[in-house]
Amino acid sequence: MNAILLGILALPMLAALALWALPITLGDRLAALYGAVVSGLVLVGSVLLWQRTEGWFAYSELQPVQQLGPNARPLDAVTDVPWIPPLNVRFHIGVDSISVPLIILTALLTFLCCIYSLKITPRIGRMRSLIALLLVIEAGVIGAFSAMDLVLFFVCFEIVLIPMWLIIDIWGDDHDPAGRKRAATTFVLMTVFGSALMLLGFLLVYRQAGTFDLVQLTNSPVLGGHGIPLVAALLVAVGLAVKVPLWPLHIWLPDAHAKAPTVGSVILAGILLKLGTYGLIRILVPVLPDATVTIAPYLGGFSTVAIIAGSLACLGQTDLKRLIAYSSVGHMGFVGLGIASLSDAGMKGALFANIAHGIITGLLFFVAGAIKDRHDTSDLRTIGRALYARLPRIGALLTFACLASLGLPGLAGFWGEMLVLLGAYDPSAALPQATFRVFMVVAGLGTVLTAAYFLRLIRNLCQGDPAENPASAFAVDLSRIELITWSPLVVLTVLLGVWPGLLLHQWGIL
Amino acid sequence: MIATVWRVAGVGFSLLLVLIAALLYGAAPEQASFLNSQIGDLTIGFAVRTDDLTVLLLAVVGVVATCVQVYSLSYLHERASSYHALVTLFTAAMATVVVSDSLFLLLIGWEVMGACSYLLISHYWERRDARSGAVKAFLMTRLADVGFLFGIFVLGVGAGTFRISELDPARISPGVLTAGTLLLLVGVVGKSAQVPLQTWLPDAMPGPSPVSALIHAATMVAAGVFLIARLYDVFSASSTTMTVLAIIACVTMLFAALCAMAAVEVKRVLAWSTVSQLAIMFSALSLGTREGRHAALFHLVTHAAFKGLLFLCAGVLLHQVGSAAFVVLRRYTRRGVLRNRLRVTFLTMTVGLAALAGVPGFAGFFSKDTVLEAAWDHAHHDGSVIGWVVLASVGLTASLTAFYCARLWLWVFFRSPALAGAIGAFEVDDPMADLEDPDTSKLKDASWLMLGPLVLLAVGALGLGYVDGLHLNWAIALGSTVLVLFGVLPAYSLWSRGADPRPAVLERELGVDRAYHGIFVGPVRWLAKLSVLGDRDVIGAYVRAAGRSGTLASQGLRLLQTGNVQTYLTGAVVGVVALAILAGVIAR
Amino acid sequence: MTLTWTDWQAIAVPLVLAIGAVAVLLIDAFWRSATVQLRHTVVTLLTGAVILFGLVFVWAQRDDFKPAFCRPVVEGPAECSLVFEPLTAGLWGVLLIGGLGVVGLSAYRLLSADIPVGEYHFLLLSALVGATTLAGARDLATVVIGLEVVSLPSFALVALRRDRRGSEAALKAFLVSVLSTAVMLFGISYLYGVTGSLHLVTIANRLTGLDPDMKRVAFAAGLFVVVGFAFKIAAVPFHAWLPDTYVGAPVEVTAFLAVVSKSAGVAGLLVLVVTGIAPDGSDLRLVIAILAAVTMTVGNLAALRQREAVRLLAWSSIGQVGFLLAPLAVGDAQAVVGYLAAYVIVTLGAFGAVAVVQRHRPAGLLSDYRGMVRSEPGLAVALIFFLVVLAGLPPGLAGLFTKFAAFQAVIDGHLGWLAIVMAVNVMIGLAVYLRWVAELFLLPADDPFSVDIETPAVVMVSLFTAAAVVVSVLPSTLFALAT
Amino acid sequence: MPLVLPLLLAVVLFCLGVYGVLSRRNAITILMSLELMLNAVNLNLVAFDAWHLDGLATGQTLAVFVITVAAAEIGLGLAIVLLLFRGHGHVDADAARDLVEHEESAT
Repeated sequence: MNAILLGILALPMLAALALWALPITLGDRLAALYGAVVSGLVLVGSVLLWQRTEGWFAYSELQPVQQLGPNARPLDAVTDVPWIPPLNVRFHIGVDSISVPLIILTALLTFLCCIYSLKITPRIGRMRSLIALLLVIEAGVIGAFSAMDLVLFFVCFEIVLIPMWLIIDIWGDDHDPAGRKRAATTFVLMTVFGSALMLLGFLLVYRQAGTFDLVQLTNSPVLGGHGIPLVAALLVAVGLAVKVPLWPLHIWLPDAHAKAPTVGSVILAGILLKLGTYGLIRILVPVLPDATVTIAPYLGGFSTVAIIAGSLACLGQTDLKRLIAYSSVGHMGFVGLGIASLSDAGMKGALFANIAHGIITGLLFFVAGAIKDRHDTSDLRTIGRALYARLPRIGALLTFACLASLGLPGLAGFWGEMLVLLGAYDPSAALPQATFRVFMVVAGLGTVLTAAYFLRLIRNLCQGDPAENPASAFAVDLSRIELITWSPLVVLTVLLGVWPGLLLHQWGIL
Repeated sequence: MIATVWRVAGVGFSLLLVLIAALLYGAAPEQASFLNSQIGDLTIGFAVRTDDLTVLLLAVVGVVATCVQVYSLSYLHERASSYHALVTLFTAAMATVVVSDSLFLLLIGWEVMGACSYLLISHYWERRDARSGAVKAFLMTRLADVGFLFGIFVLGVGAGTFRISELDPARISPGVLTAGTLLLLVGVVGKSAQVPLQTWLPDAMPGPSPVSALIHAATMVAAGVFLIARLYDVFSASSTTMTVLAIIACVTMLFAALCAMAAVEVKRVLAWSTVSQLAIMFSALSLGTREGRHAALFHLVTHAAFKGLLFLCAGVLLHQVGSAAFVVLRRYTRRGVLRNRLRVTFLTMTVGLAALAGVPGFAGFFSKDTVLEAAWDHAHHDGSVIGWVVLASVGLTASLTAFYCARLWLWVFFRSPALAGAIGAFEVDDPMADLEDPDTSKLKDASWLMLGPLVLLAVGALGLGYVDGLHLNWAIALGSTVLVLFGVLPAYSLWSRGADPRPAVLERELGVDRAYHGIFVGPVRWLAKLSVLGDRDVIGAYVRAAGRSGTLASQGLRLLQTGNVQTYLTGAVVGVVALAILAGVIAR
Repeated sequence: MTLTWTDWQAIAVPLVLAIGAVAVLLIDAFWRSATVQLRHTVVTLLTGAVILFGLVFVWAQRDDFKPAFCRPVVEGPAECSLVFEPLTAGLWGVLLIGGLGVVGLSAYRLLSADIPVGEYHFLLLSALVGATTLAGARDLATVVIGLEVVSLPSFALVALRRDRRGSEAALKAFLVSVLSTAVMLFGISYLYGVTGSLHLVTIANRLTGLDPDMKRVAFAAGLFVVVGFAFKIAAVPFHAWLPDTYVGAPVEVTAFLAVVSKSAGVAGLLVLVVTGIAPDGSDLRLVIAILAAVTMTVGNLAALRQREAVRLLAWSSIGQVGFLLAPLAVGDAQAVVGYLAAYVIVTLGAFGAVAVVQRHRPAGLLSDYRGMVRSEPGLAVALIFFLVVLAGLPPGLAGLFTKFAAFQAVIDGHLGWLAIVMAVNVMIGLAVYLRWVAELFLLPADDPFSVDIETPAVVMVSLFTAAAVVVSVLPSTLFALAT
Repeated sequence: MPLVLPLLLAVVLFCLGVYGVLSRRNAITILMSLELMLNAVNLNLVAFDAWHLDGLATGQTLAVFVITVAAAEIGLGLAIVLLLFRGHGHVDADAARDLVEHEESAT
């Protein structure tokens, strides 16, 4: 097992290096094929990591904190070697049931992006570098999802920054070079600042506990809800909240998504945002349990504000990709609320919403990218209306994705949000119940707003009088490569919607 | 090709439902659960059950869906594949609601129906009213569904289970029970378009008529009634909830009937009548007795038949004439063609309206009498205020219903004797009134694919009243007949004088819609703008200001870089002093 | 019974460097018959060999403790003026690597420049003698001498081209440095007056026993000493000479200033701090912390808008010094040395890359680097790597972990506010370097930089890259320097 | 003689030196002012040495070193000033501003 994990970490990294170092010129198609093969292998490897398990190793009921849950399992695929002895940093990786689905999601989305790139390439070309950067990001994210050492997590967290910056800066919106540069820089700077704060939190943890090892820290966490643990928790939470992104730290996100190329948006929304929430679940909650209880109401409050503010902002958007980007703010708000509830249901809801958001928003960005490519703009007013008449299949897929994203029961988006609300209804005993019920009600209204802006989108984009919005010359409906790329996401959306147990089982009883 | 596949699949699926209902008829109740997951102490998963209620509703859904699917074969030609697929999904969702034993499975069906209705209402997405009606329908039901979801939480967590069959009101504390059922009621009110969430249903009329038939007769709106019937033990255990339900139902039935009296479009009249009829079912349910539940379900079944019939008839009018507005239909009627050319439609519609109005002998008469009887029993024997209120308002509603049924029937199909051929009540504000009369030569009745379902449902509207066994309470029957007459006579008298007084307040449907628009839509738009501006000008401004201050600081530092070494030295000496002072201050 | 004793191994390295320096000067002066080419090669090789010897020696003796110029004291340990211990080994290692790198860089550039080879290498070795002495010094007199021996050759190096720009650059550096020396000496005189000794250990002992008034005097004196070093390492507000001097000097001399001279200053300050002038909890550490915060902020901010490569590196080196001062303020020698090592390697690399470009495009603007990732992929990738290490982001793990260690030191030293300032500066610093990286990636570029790079440059840049990669993959090597 | 007198004198000398460095334009005068500062240091050192009755005469030894250092500094300084004069034709420290970053390069 650990060979597989090491393999899927090393393979994309080495493959990316090899791709850069290749002395020959490589066609765009060939580069994408190379990427597809490599990421396909990674996908296979990540699926092999999947085991039917019950419960995850680290997380235990909050009270009593010291004990592992009865169904807790040891980590799989562990590799644990010293890395930097003077700093007490170890190369400690392993997977459990909360990281494996995220790893598979990462591998899947990267694979789909590579497949998509086989046919659909950004105008600027330079496919070889793009593929290499995608592979680097994949390796970094998988590393972060399997890191069992705080410093290793931090390093992997940072690995993705520069590649993503380059992707936005080079392959981004080619109508607005200044805008994409600003978007890329804002993204990378805010994230770096956040991660630096997170690092400070880690170091405070180290000062208290004397180790960076997550397994040890989980088993004997840093107790106490005030003083240093509280400061550490705040730093870690704020640092991760930038990545999540939690309102009001979300300001980098709309620009970054809107300016990024299609594959960049997919990776950014589908995978990178999950690093933040994963970090909250993996690190903040188990390592600093008491301090987390102290800050949880605030986390929940800001998450709730994010849900409402993100949805309201969506209602006012006139740009397709910005709208979808803002929808991520709302959805990640749900994840944050679930984590803040610190309850079994909320935590699982957050995990589930993580995965579901990755799949659905990935699909949404793919579709949005397709629409943008066909019209050379993502401005809703310029695209015009009556997409159903011009691009019926793409319009239908957009509608499907919107419905999934607004949390229609029976599709993947529902279960996460439902469990989060359930968690907020019945939060951990240590938390103020009334406060969280208010959050629940407000978040519930947020789902209505979510529906409102997606319906507004469908109304303004898909529907309308075809006579007033004639088809443009290049309006080709769903191409084969798009069908191939998107169908796994559609299938997964439905599958997870009707069979949430597929994942929920995996996380077992906490 | 694909359209054909979906057509066949749609009809086949509906027939399958009927078949299943037939097979399950009389079978012992059973339950099964699957795909469960454990979340803490709670089990989240799916479960199905079969019992009488399931079979009854399955049969109703199956029959109406079959009629609608067959009818649509001829009714609809463009975008047929998506249409039939969605109708099938819609039916399947309703079937899911009906067979579900898990609150979550029920919720899935419940909301998928909402989504399907949204997509079907906006089937003619090039029309503005269809687009806005669809959005409105989805958003209002979605809003209510949030309450529904919370109700599920409250009840589920309170009872420790999300299985319907395991919800035992005795084990749930009264406060939780009341809160949970009230929240569930919010969902029901939204889905069944009761006051105060009634406005979406009339606006959903731009959808294809068969869809309206499906929504109004058997699925969607009926789901609310079904839900309360399904959870009757739980609901009836909370008297608060039942009182609230009774008040809502009574207000709704009168309000909707009044609105129907002023509507000038066939489908809109029918839509309001649905709201009103559903309220009658709810009022029966709110009695909290076995008889009440029975009466409600009985009325649900007969209503499914005659309301489905009526909408399909309206569909024929739309399909053959091109509009279902009174003013357009009157142009044909003035020349006397409508009744003659659309003979089958006229006849079946007459049956449907008679059933709706509660004309003795038709299905609606019997089912409404059952409701009245249940209310009477409850009021008389138990001395319940609710019973009296229900009795009074159902009676009043019966009268109003008879009025608008008669009004519809007379104005659409008959020349007004007083003003034969002259300007009638509906032409006043019709800009096209001066134009030539339409070409009536091509008007003919629809194909038999459409008429077949009409006939089938008409038979139902006639005969279903007798299925339940005749046990008429003669006093009530007599009373209700008198009430019907009280409604019909004014309608006839007005029609014969060519007058159709429509109070403005009723025509505007009491201004509820506009008020909602002002209270909710406007502020939300304003907030959305505020949010966008806030992101741009407040949060974004901080970020930009940070960036700009960095740049400015950079510029400023460059200004200090004069190139004069003595400036540098001076700066350094000042720096030493400043450092000493700073350190001294901090050290204090 | 001798009056003083000396372990000659402790001073072997400075001694050999000094002998090497004289030898180089003599060869250049008296071997006139050889061609310039040959003399240059021989002198370079000799200089390299001498420094290499020093490195090997340091490596071999890295765990030993060897005092020199010691004298017994009535009570307590002996007072020694120069000590070779693991910390010294680490600092010497860094300094010698820096010197070796500068020699390597010079080998490329001097071929065509009008700089006298012999003097150049003589001055270089002399400065190294001073730097090593400074890093090993344990009394204030030695510190002053060492500092002067580092500084004076540096100015000469700056002015060695004997042109207008060089003289101005040298004047600025000289005046600032001499003033700083005077200030520092003034401080030293008071320290001596208060404690009656110049030996650091003794001063540290006696400082604790002073009465409050005297303590205040001692604090002021210590402040003057610190300020003297702050001039040397160009901490804000004593930094203003640095950009002008960096721009005015030849690129390899700039590299020398940025690497050897600066490291020597840091080494001296580190010695003072850890051996007791600024004990734990003293106000002087606070002063250094304030200096660190101001320095990194001003340096990074000013670097934000620079258009010239060398000026950007100059300002960024000020920012880096701020990061170096942060762990210094809490006396964490390991973090300081590790940071210094990483800084030295990548700064050399960056200056190497800049030297290549400047040779062909003397303007030295950032826009000269546009599109290099395609036209000169090797050099561009190396430069990007150096910049990323300076920024402290993956894949530049060396930079990341040295910054990490600095953070850790600061957090362990309970300087939360400084840690926050550092976090902000990580962000600003990243913005600085990303601007340059963005230029490199910018395509399409009209007239991209593309030349046939000379072999020595290829070799040097490759070596620096290799070193940077090695310390990035195995960051523990950085921290093994001073344990 | 009380210790305070030579110390006071040293402070005055030092301040004079600082003033000279900051206010004089001529590089030679600046160098002279620097000498003044170094001599203030020497005075301090000798005075403290005498006050401490230092058997090793540490202060005086350092003073000798400082004198040597000063000589070396002046030597080098004069060489640089000479170079400056050759390049610029004057020895005004504040007029040497070739290396300042020019605005046009910043646009």
